[in-house]
Amino acid sequence: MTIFFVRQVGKVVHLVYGKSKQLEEQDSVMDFNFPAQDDPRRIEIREWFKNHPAPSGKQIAERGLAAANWPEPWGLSADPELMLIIEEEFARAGVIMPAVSNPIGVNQCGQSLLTWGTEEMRQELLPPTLSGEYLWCMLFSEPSGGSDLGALRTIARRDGDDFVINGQKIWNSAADRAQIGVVVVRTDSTAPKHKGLTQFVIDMNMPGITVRPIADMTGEENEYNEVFFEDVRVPASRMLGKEGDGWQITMEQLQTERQSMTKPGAVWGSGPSARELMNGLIQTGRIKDPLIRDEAAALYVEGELLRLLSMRHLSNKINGKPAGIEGNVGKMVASPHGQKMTDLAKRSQGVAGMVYNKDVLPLPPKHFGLFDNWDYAYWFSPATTLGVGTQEILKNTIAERVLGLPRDVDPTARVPFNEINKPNVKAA
Amino acid sequence: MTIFFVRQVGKVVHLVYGKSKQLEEQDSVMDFNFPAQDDPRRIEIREWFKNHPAPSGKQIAERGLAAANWPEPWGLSADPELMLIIEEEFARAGVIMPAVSNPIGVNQCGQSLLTWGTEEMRQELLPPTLSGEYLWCMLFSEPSGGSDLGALRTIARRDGDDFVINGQKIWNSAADRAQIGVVVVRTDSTAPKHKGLTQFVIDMNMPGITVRPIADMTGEENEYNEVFFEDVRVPASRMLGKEGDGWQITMEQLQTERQSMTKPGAVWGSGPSARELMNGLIQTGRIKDPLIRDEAAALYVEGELLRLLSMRHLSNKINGKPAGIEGNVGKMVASPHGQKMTDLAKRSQGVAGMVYNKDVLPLPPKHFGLFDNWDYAYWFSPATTLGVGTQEILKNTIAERVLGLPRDVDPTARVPFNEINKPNVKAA
Amino acid sequence: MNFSLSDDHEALRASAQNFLDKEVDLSSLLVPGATVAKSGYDELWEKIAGMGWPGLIIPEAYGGLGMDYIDLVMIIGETGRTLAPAPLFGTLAGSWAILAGGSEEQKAALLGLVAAGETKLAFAIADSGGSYEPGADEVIANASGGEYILTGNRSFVVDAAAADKIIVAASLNGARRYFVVDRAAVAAELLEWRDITRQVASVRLEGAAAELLEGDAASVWPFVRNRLYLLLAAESAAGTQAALTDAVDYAKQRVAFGRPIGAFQAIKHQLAEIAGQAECAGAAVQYAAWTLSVDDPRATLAATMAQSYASEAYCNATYRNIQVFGAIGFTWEMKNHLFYKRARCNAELLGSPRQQREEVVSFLEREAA
Amino acid sequence: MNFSLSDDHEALRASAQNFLDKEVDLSSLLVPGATVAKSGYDELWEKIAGMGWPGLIIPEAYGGLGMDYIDLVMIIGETGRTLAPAPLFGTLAGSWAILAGGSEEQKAALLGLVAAGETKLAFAIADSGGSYEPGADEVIANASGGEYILTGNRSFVVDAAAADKIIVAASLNGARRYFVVDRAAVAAELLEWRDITRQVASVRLEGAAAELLEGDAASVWPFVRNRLYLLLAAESAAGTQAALTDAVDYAKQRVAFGRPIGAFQAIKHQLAEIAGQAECAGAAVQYAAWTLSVDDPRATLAATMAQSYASEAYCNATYRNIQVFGAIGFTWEMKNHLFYKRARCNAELLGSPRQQREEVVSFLEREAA
Repeated sequence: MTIFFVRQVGKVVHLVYGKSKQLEEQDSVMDFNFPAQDDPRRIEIREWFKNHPAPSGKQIAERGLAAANWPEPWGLSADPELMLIIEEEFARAGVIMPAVSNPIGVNQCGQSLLTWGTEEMRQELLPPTLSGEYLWCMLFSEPSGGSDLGALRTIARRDGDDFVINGQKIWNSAADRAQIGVVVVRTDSTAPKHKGLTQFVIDMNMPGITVRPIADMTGEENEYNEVFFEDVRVPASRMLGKEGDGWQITMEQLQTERQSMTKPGAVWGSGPSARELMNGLIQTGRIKDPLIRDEAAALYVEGELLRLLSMRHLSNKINGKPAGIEGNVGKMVASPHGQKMTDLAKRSQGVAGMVYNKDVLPLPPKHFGLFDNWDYAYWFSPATTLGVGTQEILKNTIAERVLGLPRDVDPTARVPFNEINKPNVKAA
Repeated sequence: MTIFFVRQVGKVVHLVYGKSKQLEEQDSVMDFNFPAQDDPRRIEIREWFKNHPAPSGKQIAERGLAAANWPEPWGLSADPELMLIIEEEFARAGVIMPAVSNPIGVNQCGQSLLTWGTEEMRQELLPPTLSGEYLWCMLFSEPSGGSDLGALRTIARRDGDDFVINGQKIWNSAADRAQIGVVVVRTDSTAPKHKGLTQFVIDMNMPGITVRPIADMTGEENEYNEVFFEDVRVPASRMLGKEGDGWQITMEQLQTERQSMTKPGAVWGSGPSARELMNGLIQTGRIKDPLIRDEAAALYVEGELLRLLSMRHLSNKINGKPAGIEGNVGKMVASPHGQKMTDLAKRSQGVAGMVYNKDVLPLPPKHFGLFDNWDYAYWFSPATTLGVGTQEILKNTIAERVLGLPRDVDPTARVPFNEINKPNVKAA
Repeated sequence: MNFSLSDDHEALRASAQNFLDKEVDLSSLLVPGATVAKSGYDELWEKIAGMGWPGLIIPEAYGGLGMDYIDLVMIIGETGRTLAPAPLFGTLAGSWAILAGGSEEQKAALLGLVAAGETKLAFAIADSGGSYEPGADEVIANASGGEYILTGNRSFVVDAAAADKIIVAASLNGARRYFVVDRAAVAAELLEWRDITRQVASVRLEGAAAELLEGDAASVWPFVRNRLYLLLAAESAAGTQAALTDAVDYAKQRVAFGRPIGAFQAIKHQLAEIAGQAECAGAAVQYAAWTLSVDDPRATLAATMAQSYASEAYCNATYRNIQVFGAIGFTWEMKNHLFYKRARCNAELLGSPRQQREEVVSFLEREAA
Repeated sequence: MNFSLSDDHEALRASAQNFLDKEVDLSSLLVPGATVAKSGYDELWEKIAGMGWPGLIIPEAYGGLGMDYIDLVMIIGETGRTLAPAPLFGTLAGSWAILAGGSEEQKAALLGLVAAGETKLAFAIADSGGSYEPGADEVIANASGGEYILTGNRSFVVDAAAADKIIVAASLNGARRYFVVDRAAVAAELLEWRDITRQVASVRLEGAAAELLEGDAASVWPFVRNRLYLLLAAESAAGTQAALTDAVDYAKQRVAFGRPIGAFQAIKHQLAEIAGQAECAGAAVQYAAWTLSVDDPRATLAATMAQSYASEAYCNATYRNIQVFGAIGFTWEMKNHLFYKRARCNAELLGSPRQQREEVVSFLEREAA
């Protein structure tokens, strides 16, 4: 193998080619192969699964596998490559990962407890979270807010050692099943809208909390809820970070969530991908239609590229590189990619697809979660460019934060929140 | 034939059906047929062409056919149906209409002289315009302005009976060939940007005017020019309207120009349409490619609908209906329609189309103007969503003026023009 | 030449609008599990019949109003705009089949009842795969004494459940013919059709007694298909406009970041594009209606173009409508999804827009040859 | 597992960037009527040869640098980003053909000269219709004594004019074989290729003396095609990023209505979409380069995917780039159109993106079977 040196000669850069055994052994070149089957770390994990063929949540958590990238005692301080091994071995053992069954708890809220929580909160809340006993939800959006999350109106008023919460949240995934959650509320109405926000950890069975599932256009109530707060008393000790940290913590959680959606699955990274679409079209012979064929090929290519983006994200972590722009860009590409996929799957069915009919295209026996049929995924798909920030907000974010284009004007951003609706601000 | 009456009974509207011979004879129903071949007005025009097989511009103008919709003595006060007959008879006689060979002169500037000019200007300028002796140009855009036309910087300073013009215009069609033109300049820098503008009619051979053709990406210099003004003295008598009317006159001229572009031709309504595209693909057998076939069909349909929009526009005029939204909407649809057509024509050629090669698809022996081959139309096509207002400006206009959505913020719109670049305005 | 709607057309449209705005109430559908049967499908029909609409396209000679297709699309546009849940589609389809394929006596006998509002129809021609052409899955007709016996299945039959009589395409001695069957003689099973504003069923015939339509069978499907294209396209064009208007209204009211969301170019430009498509779809429908009214040689082309364009425009507009509304537009309790599903189903019921584009090219190839 | 560029790769890319930013000057092309010959095509080549790039992919055994495909795309990305006008394409294509189809002796003899910068190559395989497969318009080879004589035409031969030797696909006894011909033995006619940063010719052989490549002929075109896909895709991915960066920079500076035009959502969102495509195109190229480097069984698929995706992304980005610039971006004196034309020509030179998508599906069908 040949490598190269770069040498400065005056102002001109020349390349000189030559061999370097040392660098050759470092194997620093790109390598799209997965960790080997005989990797000793893999063998160790596989051995554990052999001894625990149907592990309980508690066993998984105690072995450090629920959030292996976390530091001890919660995790194994695993590097991303070990994380990949663990993910593969969970799949091999047919066990669903806690990060998949309780993503909000492990990936978003648990991580926030590590970063922003007190030691007391961690000791109390992390064990049941990692064992799967506590399912979490995030209570952010409000009916009046929508994309303008910072305009939220739910208020928490200090009263002795408690805060008293009043208001309403909406579009809350898993709120009907969660035992616990994080809520972002306004604790200071005299501060600008993004400044006066604070996050609390709340028990969902606290008095004054009412959860109402929302039926969406699929006819199901699988995804969204409304959550009403009427004089809900939460102890000040359940505050995450300190007063006013709410916006930053919320943005971190959403960014983590969006990054996790850079995957080729049809619905927010979950569900079947273009590989399954292509196989289904091949198996049914529908791939022979020249128009379907070209569309399916384009989607297959795009899906493979999304897969590469997600792997590159992981790889950058492994190699200690800063996170690239893939998190935002990936979701921007992935959501319409999923919509186009489900639409093609449905169109390949013709008029028969207009009847409730799960038998669109065959899928392999694999865990696709809720979206284990193209029919449901299709009728759900308009939500994928709305959830976790609309496609428009996402494009704005990419244009402003990644490309450095000027920010949109928000006349309400810098005035005290309780003055926003006064006429002079509205006119701005 | 059955017609109906509408009768109010209390607050409920009922329909009662019955016959009415009277209304039947009115023939008020929709009718997509063209004026008949034996229409007496058509026969009269056809007769004239028989006696004038190769009419001079002067003969055409004197017969009133150069701008037949204008009032006497310039035109025939023709209604739009007669206009349609005249257009068809010009085509039948193989004579190019003055409105086609000199569109800026007849459609935009001539019309402005009728509306805004003095009687003296009309007597002097209209005869040579209608006879084709005077080719016109419009001098609006500037290097610094672009889409923000109102920000133009060319200044006209009053000096006795003259105005003295200094500045630069750009993207001026036909300026290199025109004898005469209209120019919009700033006569009052203390007024807000749209208020201090005035139009003048200028002779293009006036001292101080320099015209430089611009080579565009086709490699040709057919379309655009730069025009430089250095102390150009224009008599105050050449002012169109009065001082400060410039913005309104310019907008009228541009609106007229955009309306004329709601046509199925590939480039701003000119050139071959999807009918020719389809016929070319059929003749060459390329229509058998299933992907080309589907695309060509979609374009054919869209082209026919553009044809209908332009005919409906004419029909509304015939029937005394107010102009609909077709003018703006039509150009918004027509420009990308043309780009898609030229792109498909080019792609149907494969790699051979990457060589200068006019022989893309066969065209019938018909007058397609400059764009009488798909190759040139393709390489020109990126301009069609830029000229006469970018696609983005056009969509803004439709959203704001047609749909009534809120207007974009322009912090420079209401301040005196000469204060725009002061720091406080920039920060707004 | 007159491409403009006359005042008469506008008045007809306005009166249909007034009637339907008053009578149509979609709220009972905005509860999960709702079906069109519970939304007053039959009650609305009674009122529609009272307006004489069942006889709109039936010639005066048979007791109908004999209106032309431009009149028709004025009314269908309004039923499409309001998603009026009523079995009008089936009756129109069946009437056209009888008009094209019935003898004089059959037309007089059957269409008179329809025009009087006494008989509702449906038209059963698609097989279980959604094909409208003869195929393996054909209903078989056998002569038996003076009448005919039909056996087989039809699917995607709009308004079969509500109909009194169903016109069924079947194979008699290997050739496709059309038969009239009493609704009571067939088993209709409602499909879980995603567009719950419309009732669609599969139909099972097991030795059902049938009357043969005695006229020209070859003309029936082209005649009916062109008119159904027009009907769906008219619904879709009006629905496109309705979805646009709805989104524009919402974008003017909903505030984010200190401004109505309609002030943001991302929203404005998307809605401007829909406005362009709505305008084109409307023109396509009116032109197709005119060509059918005057029996223009390009009527088939015009109707096919209208259906391919309008159904795609409707899909785009209803998708964009939901995106402008945001998550609230994705809920069952809002009516946005009813339009989304109507749009999607309109684009499949008679074959996809691509299929219609294929028909367009085939027409033009024949014309060029 | 390592999907990230190493510091070595970054350093290689950076040094190519430094070199080309200094050496490439497109200004002579921004005059109507300009041709690449007047822009220092040959002069730049001399400097490139001095850098050792002609031997980049030639194994060390034949005197080259034996770098892998990830190294290659670092450099090709930079030649694509700068539209470096130099006959590198032809030499790489010819080298690959010899690597795949030459005997050991031929490789040693021919590739040594190339690696030393003493011989430029071109690869002639397309017929006048742009087909790369054997067809009616084939060059015919006849044995004549100890050598071969070629007669016929080839078209779309990149760098034929600049080459010293041309590798020509021809039919010998009905089978496709590959031959080495001296440039002096053929008549090359420059095509009026729209992308004036590249020199493309048609080639006429009238009894030209030729040397037969003695190795495995069947592997030549698949081997070369995959690598040319990678080469064009690498140019296109880098060009996409360049067109994006250029448009972003302009949008930050150009002011309209009191704001930089990049503050308007219509511009922002379009550029965000291009950013997504640029990211995907880059990933596609790196993956394809890796698969070719390790001779992965999916290398053909990866290279084909990269070419289909990257060339369309490049077309989109350069179109959008011109739209962001406005009319000035449409003029010949700006370099925007050079990128637009490079993008368009890259999407046709080896067949359209659709053709590559067809190859993708065929590959997957074979894999599934």
